[in-house]
Amino acid sequence: MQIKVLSQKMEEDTIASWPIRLTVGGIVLMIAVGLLYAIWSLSPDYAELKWTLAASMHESGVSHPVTAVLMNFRGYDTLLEMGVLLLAVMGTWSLTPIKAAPETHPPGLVQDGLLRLLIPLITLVAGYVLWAGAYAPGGAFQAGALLTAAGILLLLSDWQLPASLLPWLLRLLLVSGVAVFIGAALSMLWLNTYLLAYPPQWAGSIILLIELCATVSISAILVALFLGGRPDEPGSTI
Amino acid sequence: MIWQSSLPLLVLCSSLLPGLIIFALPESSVRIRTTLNLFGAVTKLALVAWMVWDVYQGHQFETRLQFLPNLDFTLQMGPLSVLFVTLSALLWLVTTIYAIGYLEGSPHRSRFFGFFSLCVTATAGVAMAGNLLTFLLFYEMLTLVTYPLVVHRGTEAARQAGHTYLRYTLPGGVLLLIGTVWLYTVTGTLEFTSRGFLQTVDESQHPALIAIFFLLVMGFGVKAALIPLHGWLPQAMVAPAPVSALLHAVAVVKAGAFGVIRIVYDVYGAEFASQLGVTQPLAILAAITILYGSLRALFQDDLKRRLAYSTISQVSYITLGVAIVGPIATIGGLVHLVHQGLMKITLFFCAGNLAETLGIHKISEMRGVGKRMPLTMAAFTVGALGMIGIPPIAGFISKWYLGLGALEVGQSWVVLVLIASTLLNAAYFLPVLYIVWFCEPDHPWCENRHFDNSETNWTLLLPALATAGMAVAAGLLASLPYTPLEWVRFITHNQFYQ
Amino acid sequence: MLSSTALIWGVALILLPLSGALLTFLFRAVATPIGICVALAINLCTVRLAWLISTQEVPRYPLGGWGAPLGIDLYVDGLSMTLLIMSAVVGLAISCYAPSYFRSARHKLIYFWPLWLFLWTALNALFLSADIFNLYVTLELLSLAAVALAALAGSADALTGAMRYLLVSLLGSLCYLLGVALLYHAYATVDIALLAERVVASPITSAAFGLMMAGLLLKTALFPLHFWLPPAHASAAAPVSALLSALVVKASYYLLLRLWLEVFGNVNVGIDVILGVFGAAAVLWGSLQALRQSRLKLLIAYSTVAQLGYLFVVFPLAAVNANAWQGALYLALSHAFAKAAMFLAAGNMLLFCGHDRIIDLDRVVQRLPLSLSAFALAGVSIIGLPPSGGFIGKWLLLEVAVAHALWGWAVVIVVGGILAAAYVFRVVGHAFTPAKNTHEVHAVPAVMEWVALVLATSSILLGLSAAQTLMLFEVGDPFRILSGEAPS
Amino acid sequence: MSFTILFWLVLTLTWPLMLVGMTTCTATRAWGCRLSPWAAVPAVILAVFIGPSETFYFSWLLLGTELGLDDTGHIFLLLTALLWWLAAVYAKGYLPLIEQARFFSFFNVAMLGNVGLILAQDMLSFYLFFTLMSFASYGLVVHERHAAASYAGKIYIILVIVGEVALFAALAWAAVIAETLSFEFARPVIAQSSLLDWVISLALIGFGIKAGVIILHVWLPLAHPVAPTPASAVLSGSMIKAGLLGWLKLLPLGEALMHSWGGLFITLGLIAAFYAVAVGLMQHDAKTLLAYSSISQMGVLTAAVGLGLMVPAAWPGILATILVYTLHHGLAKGSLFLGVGVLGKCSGHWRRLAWVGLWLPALALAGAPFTSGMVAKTLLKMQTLHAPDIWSAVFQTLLPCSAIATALLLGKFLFMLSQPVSTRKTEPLSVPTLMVPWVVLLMLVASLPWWPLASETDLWSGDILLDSLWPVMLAGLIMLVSVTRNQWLPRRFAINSPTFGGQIFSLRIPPGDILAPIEWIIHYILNGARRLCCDELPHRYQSLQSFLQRIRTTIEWQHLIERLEWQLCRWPTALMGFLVLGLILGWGKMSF
Amino acid sequence: MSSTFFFALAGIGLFVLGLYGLIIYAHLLRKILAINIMGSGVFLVLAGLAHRLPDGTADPISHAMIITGIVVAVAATALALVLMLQVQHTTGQAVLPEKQKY
Repeated sequence: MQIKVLSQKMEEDTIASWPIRLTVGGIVLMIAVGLLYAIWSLSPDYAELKWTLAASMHESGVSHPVTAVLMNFRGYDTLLEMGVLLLAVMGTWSLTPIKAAPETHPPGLVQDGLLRLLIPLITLVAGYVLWAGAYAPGGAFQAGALLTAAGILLLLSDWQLPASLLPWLLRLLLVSGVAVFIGAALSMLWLNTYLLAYPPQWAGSIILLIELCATVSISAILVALFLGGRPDEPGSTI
Repeated sequence: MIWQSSLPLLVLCSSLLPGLIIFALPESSVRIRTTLNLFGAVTKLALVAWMVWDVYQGHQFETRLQFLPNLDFTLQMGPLSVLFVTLSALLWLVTTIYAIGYLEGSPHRSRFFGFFSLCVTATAGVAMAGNLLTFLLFYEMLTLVTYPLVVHRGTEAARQAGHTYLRYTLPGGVLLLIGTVWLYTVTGTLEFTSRGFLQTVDESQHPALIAIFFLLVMGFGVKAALIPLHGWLPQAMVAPAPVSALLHAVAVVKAGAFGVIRIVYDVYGAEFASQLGVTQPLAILAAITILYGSLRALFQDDLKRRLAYSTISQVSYITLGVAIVGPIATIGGLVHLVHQGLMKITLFFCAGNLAETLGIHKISEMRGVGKRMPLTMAAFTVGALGMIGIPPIAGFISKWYLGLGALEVGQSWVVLVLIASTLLNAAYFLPVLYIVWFCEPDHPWCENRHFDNSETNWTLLLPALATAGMAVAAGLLASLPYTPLEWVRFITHNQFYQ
Repeated sequence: MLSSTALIWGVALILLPLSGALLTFLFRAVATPIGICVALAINLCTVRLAWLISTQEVPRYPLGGWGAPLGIDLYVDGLSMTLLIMSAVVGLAISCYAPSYFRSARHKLIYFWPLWLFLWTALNALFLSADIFNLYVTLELLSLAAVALAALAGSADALTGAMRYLLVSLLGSLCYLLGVALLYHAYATVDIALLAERVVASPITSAAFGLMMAGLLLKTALFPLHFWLPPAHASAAAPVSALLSALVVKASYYLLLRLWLEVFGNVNVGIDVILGVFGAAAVLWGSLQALRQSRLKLLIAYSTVAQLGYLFVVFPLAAVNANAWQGALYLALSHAFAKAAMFLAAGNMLLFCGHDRIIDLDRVVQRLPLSLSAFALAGVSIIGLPPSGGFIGKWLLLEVAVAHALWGWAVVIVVGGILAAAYVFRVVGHAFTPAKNTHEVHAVPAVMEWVALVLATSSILLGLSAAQTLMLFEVGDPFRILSGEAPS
Repeated sequence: MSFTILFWLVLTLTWPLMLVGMTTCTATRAWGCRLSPWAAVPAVILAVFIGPSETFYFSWLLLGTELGLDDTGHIFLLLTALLWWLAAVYAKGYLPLIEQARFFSFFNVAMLGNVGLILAQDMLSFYLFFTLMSFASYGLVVHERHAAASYAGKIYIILVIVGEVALFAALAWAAVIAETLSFEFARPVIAQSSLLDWVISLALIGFGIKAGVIILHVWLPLAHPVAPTPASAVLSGSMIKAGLLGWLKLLPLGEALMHSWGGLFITLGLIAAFYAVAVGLMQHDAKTLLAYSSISQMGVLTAAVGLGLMVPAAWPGILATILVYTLHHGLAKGSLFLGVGVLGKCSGHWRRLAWVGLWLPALALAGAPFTSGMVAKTLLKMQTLHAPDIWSAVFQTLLPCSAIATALLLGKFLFMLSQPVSTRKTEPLSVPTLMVPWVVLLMLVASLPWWPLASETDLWSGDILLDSLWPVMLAGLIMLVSVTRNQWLPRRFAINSPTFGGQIFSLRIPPGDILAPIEWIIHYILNGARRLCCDELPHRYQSLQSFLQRIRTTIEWQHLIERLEWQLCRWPTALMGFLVLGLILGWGKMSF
Repeated sequence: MSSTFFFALAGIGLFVLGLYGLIIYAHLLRKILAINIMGSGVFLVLAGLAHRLPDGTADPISHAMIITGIVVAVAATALALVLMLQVQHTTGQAVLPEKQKY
């Protein structure tokens, strides 16, 4: 229903006065030229960072460089990044309860059959992508995305959140990713190394554990974002 | 030793603490508030008396706290600051008694007395400041704290008066800030030294010093009501009588004049200032203010506005005395600081009495009031005659020294100004006295507040008589050891001759 | 061997609010106690960290054990420590204020705590991080949290304000990110210290400079780009607008300052004059607008625009003498306290009168003495009258301006003070007079009034403790004064 | 011995002060009035029995005051004390009971001032007592509370203030030149200093107003008729002399030769002497006439002071003459005034007796033989011989003429009093309290020539008697002629219809003579100033205000700012600003 | 050199296009779309420049940055969309109000 309302008024809402469009276009072009000139004048050779990275790959516990950077070298970034996701959910929940569900028609036969086939396949692929992250492009975020796709498919086919999933439990699920990450970081701290510094021998398994929880919580977060609102708790006085 | 350094701070706290406590007091606890007020005033007076005795022996009191890396917050009790502190402490006690009587039964008294004590703290701070930065700090605090007093009544006129007051004083404060900063950058220090610390500044900086002088004088001129910057004073008369008494006779106006004194003597040094040639224009400006103030006072029918304009002209005597560089003129200027305070506060008390008991605000309504309130009017007469400069009362002494000082330095035109201002003072005070004593009232008095036997509440009457008595004593017994004149001679002695 | 390093307290500063946010999100019933405990814990860590860095030399803290080019470092010096203290104190005040402010709107309080603690994490992370990409992430975290909090009020104004704020901050962040990308690919590192050594004047640097600075100026709402600040700050809930004005705006300013000082160190004269001109325009235009406002919170929001102008007037002054930075930092610190106090006081008055039209402030001085005195004291600090922190800031700026005869900037600083006095005393003036219409009145809990008063007095006390604070600024020599590089 | 002097000195000052205290506060008012007549007793004792003594220095009082009685002061004190004492006793009977308290409080303060300024040896206390006297006598002048009194009071107070201010300047100048406050140390120093002219000119104005110098005399003829008789007696008798005493103390008489100033004083004095008589003859009120006679006599004294300035060598002699002349004039004029009061009060044979009594002081004033007048005038004539040639000739000729003029004036006075006038019935009780002090005064006037202070020259030689006789006789003759011609005219001309002689009698000049034109001019200026201040300036200020208002409204600042702000805050323009800023920063960095 | 230049060119193009769209279009959805385009533009620039190594492999740190950037962009867009819906729900239209009510 919202989409219908939105689409009606999209056409004529530009700030039509052409002089403004012209000037903005002109300035934007100048900026583009400037940036291009800057990039063009960029000196081609650099990349000694690549070698330092290769030098310390062995201690990172994973062989694929991107995952190593993501999970170990710049693990702090990933922690904050997951924080951002969680924050997005909190933001959406604080704004509005879930809107009245659109008129849901029971899934057609084809959709139902396809669904029964696809869901297990997607989870399997997600598991593989998660595992492959160690030595090939993949990891928590990609696997999470896949799981989210499965979730959205379920939602579209009129699947309701199981009432048994206590609101508290849902929230735990959302929070689990970041919580596990912090837990791992703190535990390492207990071994009086730096925060987020995993000893080389255990680094691989710790990263895997973190990535596992991250995948689940990321997919839960993304599904919650798709719902676009907070599930109305029965008891809460919202 | 710690006693030496903590005494100035104690003087400040003796009015600060009661003020803060009074703020917290509920409106109904009249007894506690009165005792606190009086206790604060008496302790302050006692401390100051102790200090006067000590400073006379030559002790030096100084509190020094680090404020900025090489600028610190210093409170110093030199002879000059003792003069102003004693004046403010004494008159605070008297005005508190007066205010207690005056504001009987009126709303928001906790707020009033709170700000009242803060205002006196600021005045004491201004007096005791050891360097220009501390002076600026208390000077601005004074502006802030007096604003609520001016706006106390809460009427529209009061708010307008408050706004005019700020519209004048805040830009003044800003001028002062720029002047102080510039001085600091030029000389690197702001400490008051008895003969000024600018002699050593090299030649190239002199135009800067002149510019700084005028910035500072304009900054102080706002409060000292010099000619172009005096607009706020007559409008601030809308404040209740004790406020206009303490503020316009003692605290605010004198802070400005004291500032000018500090600059000329303790920052520039009298001789150096005259070498720079800045004192001559200042003297001319002061003279114009004296005449202008008196002229405007002639045509005011409202009693307090007439007194306000007379304050404008009287305060410029101090500036005139300071601007005529010479030992005797300095004595005249400084002693007028005290005398004018005493006389003017008496006049305001009497004006307050009239307003409070008979509801008289206009001079035309004062016909034959001498019979109805003889004592108040006697005090008023003493104050008025003192203002004109009639001998036994203190005003004459300062005029005498101003005249002498001016002639000694060869500025004979100042005597003409003194003569003209005396004539103008007479022109606007004597008719009032004539109406009060020698005319018959044309309508029965509307008894605003009735009192059993005496003409008005004793708390309103006694302060007026006390200050009138002090004014006559300061004039008649001027050469006793601890009178203002003797003290000022002690100041000028080590100002000029050491 | 490593955990003994001082910055472990810095790490605690980040993890505490983060875990607090998670806990308050999980356990809603006990959100307020957790929140306040976390706030107190953060303050303790901040004090401990401040004590450590002022007594001993604190090394950089490599997160994850990897060195600078590879991993991310945490670094704290005088500049960031001051801002950490600022956010700790203001944060504590807001944490105490918010529960009683949302007393009637429990559902908002439930979501206020996690969002606010997330914002606090972002602030602490931003002040501590020494890696520009990490700063992008923290900046993003900060913006989203701020937008979510701003939208918490739920009214139409609040939502549109929040939307505009979100779009603006996303635009700013993206420009900043592009700048980071260009810098990374030009100098192969994203660490500020290494960048400081490697950056040379080249087209790529100026492009990155242009992008990053423009992005951050947009987020700091300097004069021509101030359009989003007033509606967002004015229509948000009182504690939220307090933290927006006092903390969030300062974070992007800190980032801008950090880049200006370290990464683009050898900036040319022309740029800082341009920033100075925009700053001066902000001071004058902001104050003028504040004078015209009829609603109290809009007045305070425009006052923020004006006071931010001061922070940019310092650029041309600092080009002449590096001491001016200390003045700017002092102004930022005292402005944070004063502005937070002002917004909280305004919140009290709004709650009390039901509206915040300045003309109808019916005799507030009698009924809400503490709030009005908080507002007045904060006003004193904003104007820069002597006893206050604002005065010290202005004094340091004026000292530099007058010493080098830069009369233009001195006049702007001073005129700004007078205009600030005009709009502060306009409000205070109205509080004395009886308003025309009387309306029903809600009692205001004492905690809210006392918090506002404590914040305002702290901004005044800041003025009295100038010497120690200035010593704190010099730790780690952020402004290159002691090392003599910068002209002084 | 010195302690008793100090005691009496202090008593003379504090006793009247105490009495003033008693009369002002209501409780002790009755006792105050009863004691007031004796206020002057300590002064009389000091003057008569103790005489001149050394000066006492009170360091604590008013910057250090020196009080003491020197020789000139002794004579003045004698005159003042006696006159004030007798006037006080006279006033006790003269005034109705209810007015006495108010009258005596002002009376005693004025007396304190008058006695005080005689005792004062330093400038400040002199100025203090001088001011006290002047301001207190204002109360005496306006005592009657009717319109004429308040008008006279206004003129009096204005001139007093001008006098005060001039005196202030003179004393300030003297103090600066001499660096000391006491008179006798200051005088020699002032004599040598170059700024002498300033001091003398200001002293001339300051004391001239009090002494009735020619232009500044206008208040005298106005004040005397309205003041109660004892007050005007004292006013004319001793208070005017304060101006003269001021000159004696301040001017460096006998120390420096100032030919020009001496000439000026003499000319002023002589003009005053003759002009006052001329105008006095045209008055129709007894007291005004006496006032004019005082002005003329003071003119003579001013001339004597001028002589002293011109011939410093002969100063001691001149001083003695001036003292005698002052004493004579004071007592005589006092008795005349009291006599007028007595005449006004009683009727029938008492009135005729009083009229005859009046003849004695009148003759004394005219300088008839065997009277103090003759003594004074002859002494003066002898001193004028020392004057340089032309001035002594002037003196020789003019002195007798002034004698004639005075005699003529007093003749008219006596003639006027002889006319029957409606007498107010007085209570029998008060007549003795009036008569006794008057008679005592008459006896004093009569016995004055034989007082020890007269100089040693033989006064009773034949030619002196003759010299003093013929002017009186001549004046009597003129009087006789003018009076008798009056009788011949037919009845229908009223008594004051003019014969030639009577013409000069009936021409009417308002008492303040030259005051009228001056006042007109002042009113004109004041009205102009008021019109300027109250109408012109505010009007112009209003037009300026409205002009500013118009500017403010036409440009509609308010609206302009609001539109500009709205424009700035629109999304596209704001972001365009953003782009431009980014460009400037990027490009700025590049090119510099 | 030439290949990275083309990718960077495309990235900058996208960035600039998004910028233009953000400024010009009033509808909130268009603005959010514009922001996404700008985001992908930036990531394209990052990716393009990452491939300038002599041995042809990509620079992992750039890739890590891109991943983080994408996640943050997702979160921001989600919040923006919800906010837009809320604005549309309360004010009836999904456009930033022009008439400032100062």
